[in-house]
Amino acid sequence: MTPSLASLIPDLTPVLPGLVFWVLAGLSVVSAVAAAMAPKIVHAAFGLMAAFFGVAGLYALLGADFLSLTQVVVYVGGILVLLVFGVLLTGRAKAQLGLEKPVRVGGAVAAGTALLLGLLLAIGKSDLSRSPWLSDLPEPQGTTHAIGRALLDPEQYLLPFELVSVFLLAALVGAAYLVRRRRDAS
Amino acid sequence: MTGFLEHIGLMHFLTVGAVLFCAGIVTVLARRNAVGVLIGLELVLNAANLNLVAFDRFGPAPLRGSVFAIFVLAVAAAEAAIALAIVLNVFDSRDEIDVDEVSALKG
Amino acid sequence: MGSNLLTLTFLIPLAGSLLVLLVPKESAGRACRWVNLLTSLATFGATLAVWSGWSKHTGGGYALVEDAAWIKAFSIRYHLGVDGVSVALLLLTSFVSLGGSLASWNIEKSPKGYHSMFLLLLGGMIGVFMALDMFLFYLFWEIMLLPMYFLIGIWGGPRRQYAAIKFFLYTLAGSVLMLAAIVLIWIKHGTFQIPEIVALVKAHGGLFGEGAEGLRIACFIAFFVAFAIKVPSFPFHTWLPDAHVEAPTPISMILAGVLLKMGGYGLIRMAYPFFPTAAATLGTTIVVISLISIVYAAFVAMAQTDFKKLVAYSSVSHMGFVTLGLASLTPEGHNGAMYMMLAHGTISPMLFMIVGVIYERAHHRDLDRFGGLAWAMPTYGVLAAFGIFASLGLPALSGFIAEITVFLGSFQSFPRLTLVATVGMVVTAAYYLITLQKVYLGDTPAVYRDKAHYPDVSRRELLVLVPLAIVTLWMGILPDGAMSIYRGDLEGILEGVKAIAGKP
Amino acid sequence: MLTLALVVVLAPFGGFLLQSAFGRRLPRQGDWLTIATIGASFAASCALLAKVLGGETLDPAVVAGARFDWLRFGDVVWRVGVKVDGLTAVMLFVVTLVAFLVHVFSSAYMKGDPKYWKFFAWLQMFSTSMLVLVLADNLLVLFIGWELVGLCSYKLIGFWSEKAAPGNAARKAFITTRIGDLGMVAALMLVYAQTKSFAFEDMFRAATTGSLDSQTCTWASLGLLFAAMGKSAQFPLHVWLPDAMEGPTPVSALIHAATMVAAGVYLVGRCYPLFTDASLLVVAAVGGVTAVMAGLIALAQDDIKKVLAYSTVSQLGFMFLGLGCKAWHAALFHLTTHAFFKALMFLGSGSVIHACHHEQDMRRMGGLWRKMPITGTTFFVGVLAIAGFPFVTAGFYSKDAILAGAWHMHPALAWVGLGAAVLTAFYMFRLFAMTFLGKPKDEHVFEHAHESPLPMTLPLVVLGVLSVVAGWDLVGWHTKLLEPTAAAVTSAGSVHGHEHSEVVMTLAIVAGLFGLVAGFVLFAKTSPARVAALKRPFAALERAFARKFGFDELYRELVLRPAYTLAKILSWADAEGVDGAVNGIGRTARSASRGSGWADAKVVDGAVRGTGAAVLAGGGGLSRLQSGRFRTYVAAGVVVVATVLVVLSF
Amino acid sequence: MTALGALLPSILLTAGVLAVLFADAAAKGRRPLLLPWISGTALVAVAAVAVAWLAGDRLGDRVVLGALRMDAFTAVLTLFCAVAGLVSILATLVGDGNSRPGGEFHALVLCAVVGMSVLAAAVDMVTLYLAFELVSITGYVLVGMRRADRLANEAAMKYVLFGAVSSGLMVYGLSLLFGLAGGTSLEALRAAVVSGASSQPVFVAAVVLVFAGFAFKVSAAPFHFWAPDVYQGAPTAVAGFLSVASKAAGFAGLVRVVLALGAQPATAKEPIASFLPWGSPVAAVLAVAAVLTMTVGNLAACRQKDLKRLLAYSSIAHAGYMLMALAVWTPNAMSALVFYLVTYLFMNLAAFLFAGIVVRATGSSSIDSLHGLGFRNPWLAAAFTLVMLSLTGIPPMLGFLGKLVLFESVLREGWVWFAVIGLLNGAISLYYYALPLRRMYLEGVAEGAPPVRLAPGAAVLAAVLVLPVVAFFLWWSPLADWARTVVPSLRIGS
Repeated sequence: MTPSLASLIPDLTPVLPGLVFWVLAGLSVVSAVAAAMAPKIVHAAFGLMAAFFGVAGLYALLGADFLSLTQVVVYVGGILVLLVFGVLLTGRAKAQLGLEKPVRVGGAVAAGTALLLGLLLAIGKSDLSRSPWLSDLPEPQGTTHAIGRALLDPEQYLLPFELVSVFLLAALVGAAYLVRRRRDAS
Repeated sequence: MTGFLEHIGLMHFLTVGAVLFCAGIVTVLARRNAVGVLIGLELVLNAANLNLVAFDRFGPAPLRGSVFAIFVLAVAAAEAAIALAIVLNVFDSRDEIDVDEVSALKG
Repeated sequence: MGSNLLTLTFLIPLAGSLLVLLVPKESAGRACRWVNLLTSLATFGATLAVWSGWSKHTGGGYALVEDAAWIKAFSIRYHLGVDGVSVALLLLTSFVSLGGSLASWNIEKSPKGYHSMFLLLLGGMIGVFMALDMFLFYLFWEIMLLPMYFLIGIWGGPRRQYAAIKFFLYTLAGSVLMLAAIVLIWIKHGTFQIPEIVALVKAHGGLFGEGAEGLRIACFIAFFVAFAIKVPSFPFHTWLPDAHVEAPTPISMILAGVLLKMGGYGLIRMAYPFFPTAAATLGTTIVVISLISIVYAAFVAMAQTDFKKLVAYSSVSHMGFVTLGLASLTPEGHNGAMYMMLAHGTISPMLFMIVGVIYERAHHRDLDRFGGLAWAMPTYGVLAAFGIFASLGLPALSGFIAEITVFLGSFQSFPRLTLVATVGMVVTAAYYLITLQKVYLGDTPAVYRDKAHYPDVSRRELLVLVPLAIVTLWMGILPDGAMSIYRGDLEGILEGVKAIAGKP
Repeated sequence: MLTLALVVVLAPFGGFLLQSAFGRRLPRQGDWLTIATIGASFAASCALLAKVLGGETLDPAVVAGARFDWLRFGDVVWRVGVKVDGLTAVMLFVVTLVAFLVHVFSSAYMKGDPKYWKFFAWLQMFSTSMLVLVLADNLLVLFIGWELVGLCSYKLIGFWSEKAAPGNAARKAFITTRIGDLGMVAALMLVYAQTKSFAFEDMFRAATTGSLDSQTCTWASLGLLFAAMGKSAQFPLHVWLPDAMEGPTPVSALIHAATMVAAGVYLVGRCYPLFTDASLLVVAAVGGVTAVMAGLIALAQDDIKKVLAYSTVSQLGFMFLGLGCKAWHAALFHLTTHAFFKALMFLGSGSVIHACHHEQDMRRMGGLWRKMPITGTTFFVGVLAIAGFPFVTAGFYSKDAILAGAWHMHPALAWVGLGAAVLTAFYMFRLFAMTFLGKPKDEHVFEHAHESPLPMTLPLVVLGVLSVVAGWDLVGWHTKLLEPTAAAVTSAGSVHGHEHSEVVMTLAIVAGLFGLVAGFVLFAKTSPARVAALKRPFAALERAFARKFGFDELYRELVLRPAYTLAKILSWADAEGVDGAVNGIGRTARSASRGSGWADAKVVDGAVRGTGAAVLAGGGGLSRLQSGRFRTYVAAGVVVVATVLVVLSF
Repeated sequence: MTALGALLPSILLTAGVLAVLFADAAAKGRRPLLLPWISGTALVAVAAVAVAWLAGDRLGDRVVLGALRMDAFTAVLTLFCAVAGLVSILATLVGDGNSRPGGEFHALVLCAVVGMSVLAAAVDMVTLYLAFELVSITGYVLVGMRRADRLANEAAMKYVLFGAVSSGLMVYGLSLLFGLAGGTSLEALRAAVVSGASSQPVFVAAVVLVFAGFAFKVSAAPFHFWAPDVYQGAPTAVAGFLSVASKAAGFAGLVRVVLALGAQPATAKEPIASFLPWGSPVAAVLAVAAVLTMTVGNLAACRQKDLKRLLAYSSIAHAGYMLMALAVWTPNAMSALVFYLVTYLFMNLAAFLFAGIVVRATGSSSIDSLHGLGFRNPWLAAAFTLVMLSLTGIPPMLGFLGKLVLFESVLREGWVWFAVIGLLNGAISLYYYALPLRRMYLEGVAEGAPPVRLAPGAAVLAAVLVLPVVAFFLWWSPLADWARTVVPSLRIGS
């Protein structure tokens, strides 16, 4: 590749992280709004997928490499698939129509914006905003090793780790029970 | 001009988080299909996770936010499963999952 | 002082109430009537013993005191005691209840339930008059509510449910306010004992220390409202006509005879002695309320077509005298108010019995459909006339003495306002005579003439009415007999209140 | 002396108890028992009279002993006892005598009545309460007697209460007197507030020594006057007396001639020291007005008993006039004489009615003298006495004394008195002429008339003699009796004993004679047709008199109707308003505008229901919010969170 | 207290879960009475451990495994939830819904109790959230247990959707708190709050959002809407379990969080009658929520025609009273809260048990089905009346004591108006508590109505629950003193 091509592209390295952030943020926000407003439920599901990818990207940007990977695997691979299955299984449902009557959507949007306004004001006014810039922060190291140690360190998160096992067991048993074909006449 | 590009701070992430959160709430309120509500729910949980990771990165303590996010993720998965099971049950018993139609219990 | 006569007195009815439940099913009707009667008699005997015990007690303060720690966490004590005022009201309670148990002779609908509730009510009432610990007082006050709700609710007339819930809600709302005041006093002074609190008031010239006049007035209003609902005075009286119209006869007798006196007793025992300064400042308002009760209720009574409702409104009117007398803070006023409680406590049960007698025969209480009963049932006519004239305030009967003494007392403190109250006397005379004429005089419609359906008053009914008449006559001619029981203690309380209230 | 007084009271009381208990089963239904007891009481009062005449008065020691503590309040003690002085002796004598004669008269008059025994029982009770009233030594016991008398008059007027009219009349009497009693209660309160005692001595001592200031005295005395007006049926509280004629005639004789109505005069007489000049003026005014008004009304009445009733009202007016003009002695003397001849005439009319089978309308009678000579003559004596026929009759002396007192006070009052005297003479003779003289107007009535049996005519004769003798100062009885009490009672009052000013006497004689002659000319001599012609111009006036100046209608419109409507409104308000206080003004206004009568559907019944309605309305609102739809649930939650966020962050 | 010792209850319960599942699989449909026995023994064991902790003083209130604070308060709550679980299981055998539930039911109940005991002890945000969610999802499934029943499905759907959204709000709030505190442990959060973080607007936003989650759990207004529909749709025993156990656990969690957030208790304590102590946002939110919840609960209950919905609104009202104690936030108020929770346990479980029995006997849960019960089964009716009156707060009954202690602590702080509103709310509640009485007694009995028979087992259970409601009055002071000992260990405000 001739350097000219490289030189054609302006040296973006200093600006690269910012650019990446705005792209990813834009992606997430747009797809979230799409998920909310899409007339058909399937489109909403795809919007959600795009949002998941956007957020995974942001995690990577924030140096949480393990988490962005898990996000892609669990959320997109697991939960999204689950939701799509849900949509397909209930496809025959009469109420395939997507959105609510306009006046209700309007109300929902109004409530949402009010909530957003309140949150942004609260966050803006508090001194969180005086934190250092991303670029000034030290380089992030790999997090997987640290997370692994944290999960099993009795002083840190060993208990939640054990608890989540009971949690998943309960969820498993419950979900299986609910959808089992009526084997018994209960 | 390029200033807003370089200087990405915690505020930016929190703002995105807040927008995602509100989008999730709007989805929950606007969608008639029960699965739509679940979608909204996922968005809200994602927003929370984003906040956690952002604070983790900008905050002093190492990696506490990410661990919390992982657990939230696990919980979200389980919850989605349970919710979907129940929605399917409702679908079985009355052939529709429109949140507004399902209102026999009231008063 | 170790005698536990007082505990015995209120345990007898409670024991009787349980005993009635154990009566075998098939002979339920007859057996529990007798159990009820015997228990009431025993209770009456016990109150007489209390009276003699009290009279032998020398020295001031309360007699036959029983005091034992009960709930240390809240310094609540099982503290019973009687003074002149309580003895007089105890005697009235057991006497009227005796009449009541006789009057409930032919209750058919699940008699076991009825008689056990009746005795539970009696136990509660007696407990109220002897409790010296405010928590115990509140406990008895509430215990009494439950049986009353069921007695009106189950054995009452067509709109009994509405009347029962109305009665329960009114009294409960009032007593909830009282509870708040009691707890506030306990928080500020750490004691529930009435004598201790009165001593505190005497020592510091008022509870809650300096500068808390606002709270004192608020607490007084809380107490006053709770008791005014019971009295009942003007704004809170609307439950009484419904409760009376729907309650069966014996229960109306007890409701009018005893339950209304609890309001007055509460005012004498707790409201006035605890907050003398507040009582003085609110004196005029209370008098105005009493006047409205007297005159307003008398006018409303005039427009009634239901005999029992008329007597109920006349009770409201007469009980207005009690609050009037107490508010005047004069010896005549206080004695008159107490005397009105005793007088009304004997006259109104008699009137309700009279209404009951004709209701049992005619199954309706519409004044316009009656006529000439005096000729159809002569003795009944005479007793009814006696009751009506007693309630009218005819001299040589107890009503008159009470009214005159209250008037004399309240005139000294509120001359012009008392003159308004005298109008009540004329209106009372008017509506009672109109009733007498509508029901007992004039020509007798054929239906009331046949002896089979309308026999003259039976021996049992006489056994209820005549003792009440005799007491009314005795209290009318020789009032000092009854008054001497409570005069000493009542005036002692009044002196205490006046000393602090600064009344001349 | 004290025992005598007690016998006077307790004898009839014993009679009442025995009669009401065993009356029905006694032979002749116990009338002899009651006559005996009232006779004993009469004898005792005669003995008492003799003692007092002999100058013997109750020595204070005995009197104090007789008192007993009735009620005690703190340091105040209410003592109750007996008081006997000249005034009491006279009153006792009059009351017991008339009562005794009425008992004898009723034994014949009421024969055959189903409740014969009950009549005598209540007569006894009436006598007892009247005697208690007279013997009381303090205002409270007097008030007790006062109310008991009211009760007995209620029972006796409403004796035949199977019929509606007597019942209504009795109720009217009781309530009107009860209104009067308010005055008494007010007086009681006023006096007690200052002197803390009811005994007459303490009261009068306080009044004279000034510890009772004149302002209180005036108000107290006006209260007493108001009560007296009620009981003695003075204007404006006189409406009940004519209706009271519904009662049996002996009752009218006893109650509405001699005793009960006289109680008012006695009360004012007994409490005279309390009366200041201002209140005396009011007494005189009331007396005067009533005397004239009643006279005019009596003129137009056709029922024999109603005429007598109005004449009583007029005579009482006379007595109040006398009291008002400080002629205390004359008024009470007239009271006693009036008792005799008015009782005579009532009993006379009783025997006439008895003879004509309960016919009371004078227009159907006439020429009865020939058929009933004794009743006729005694009645004639009564008419002369009341008209004040000079020198012979007692009426003349007492009326003259009052007119003298009035003249002394103020000539105008005397002229009012004279006018009343003329009217009295005129309507009295009209009554006599229409009943006893002239041609019988109704053959059937005349045919049937016969002289009454002995027990009815004997009392007439006795009363006839008395109404003549009482006037003569035989044994100077009334001067000896009334003088000391008068002195004791009135302060430096200018009380004229018995002195006549010649001018007044002549005027009185002329007035009396003129009335009689006019009556004679108009009613005995001229034919009824001419009388009718003469009356025509006064027809409108006569109709007004006949309808008693429309007082009954006036009261019905001014007092009774508003009272009933007020009661109805308040009763509706109680069921709706106070009870439904919480349910908002709108609804009550709307239902009120739709013709309020509480009969319309009970919109909200009762405060609990009112509060209940509010609670249910609140609950209703909430349950609408609980729409069952998931969306509303979340929306509500989110909205609240959003608003809190927005609010808190500002 | 070793780490293992602290986890003993959870270990026992999880062992119970596994045992139940294996037994159910082994039995292959032949459902002996083995399952209730297993879950019963597990719960009794846990209760025994809790009692041992309480009796012995080995608690030493140390933080174990960085997340659990084993103090007296936790012991009490664990005992509380174990007992509630046990009663609910027994009630299901007796009440409506399928009386022979499968292994899954027992497993889920045990998991729920695990969640509750951990929630009561959690001092770390993550553990708190996890335990909170565990209790919720077991709740969702238990409500939807009767798969064929339309109403149960609808109730479950509403419950899961509403619950998920509320917990979503809570997590977002927690994330903001994490930002402020810089760590996930509540201790760190307390340190941040003490050093002035509470003045930040974002703190207030976080508090409100976190409170949304807990409001859902304890069914406080404005997040109470799910309760009536869910209680009506779910089997009565499950509804009872939710109304008592999960609510108590919710309160425990709330106490832990408020312990951290409300570091400075309501400082601005005007002497008397200050209605809204704006001292700290936490107290303000709680006070407003308390009044709102009480009024909503009482007002809406008056119009109810269905017994279970009525009990739902009554439990909302009682949540309002308990929130009052939290809003006042004094050691006295905390012991009053514990005391009230105990009284609430007995009353409410008894009420739902009776409701279950009635629904099973008459087939419908409407109040009219109680018609003439007073004459058809006097003992049941009498017990039901006592419980109803106790819920109203009529003396000699237990409920009155709870209210008295509660209002005493509120009045002691001088919040007179607050107490008066509470007391009047109590008085209004008589109206709807008396509705069943009216149907049972005051309307006489229809001749044909079949007598309602009470199964012996149900009778025993009922007696166990009703006895303290009535007899508790006699030894009231021991409980009051004991409740007072629990509170210091909470180390409030130090």
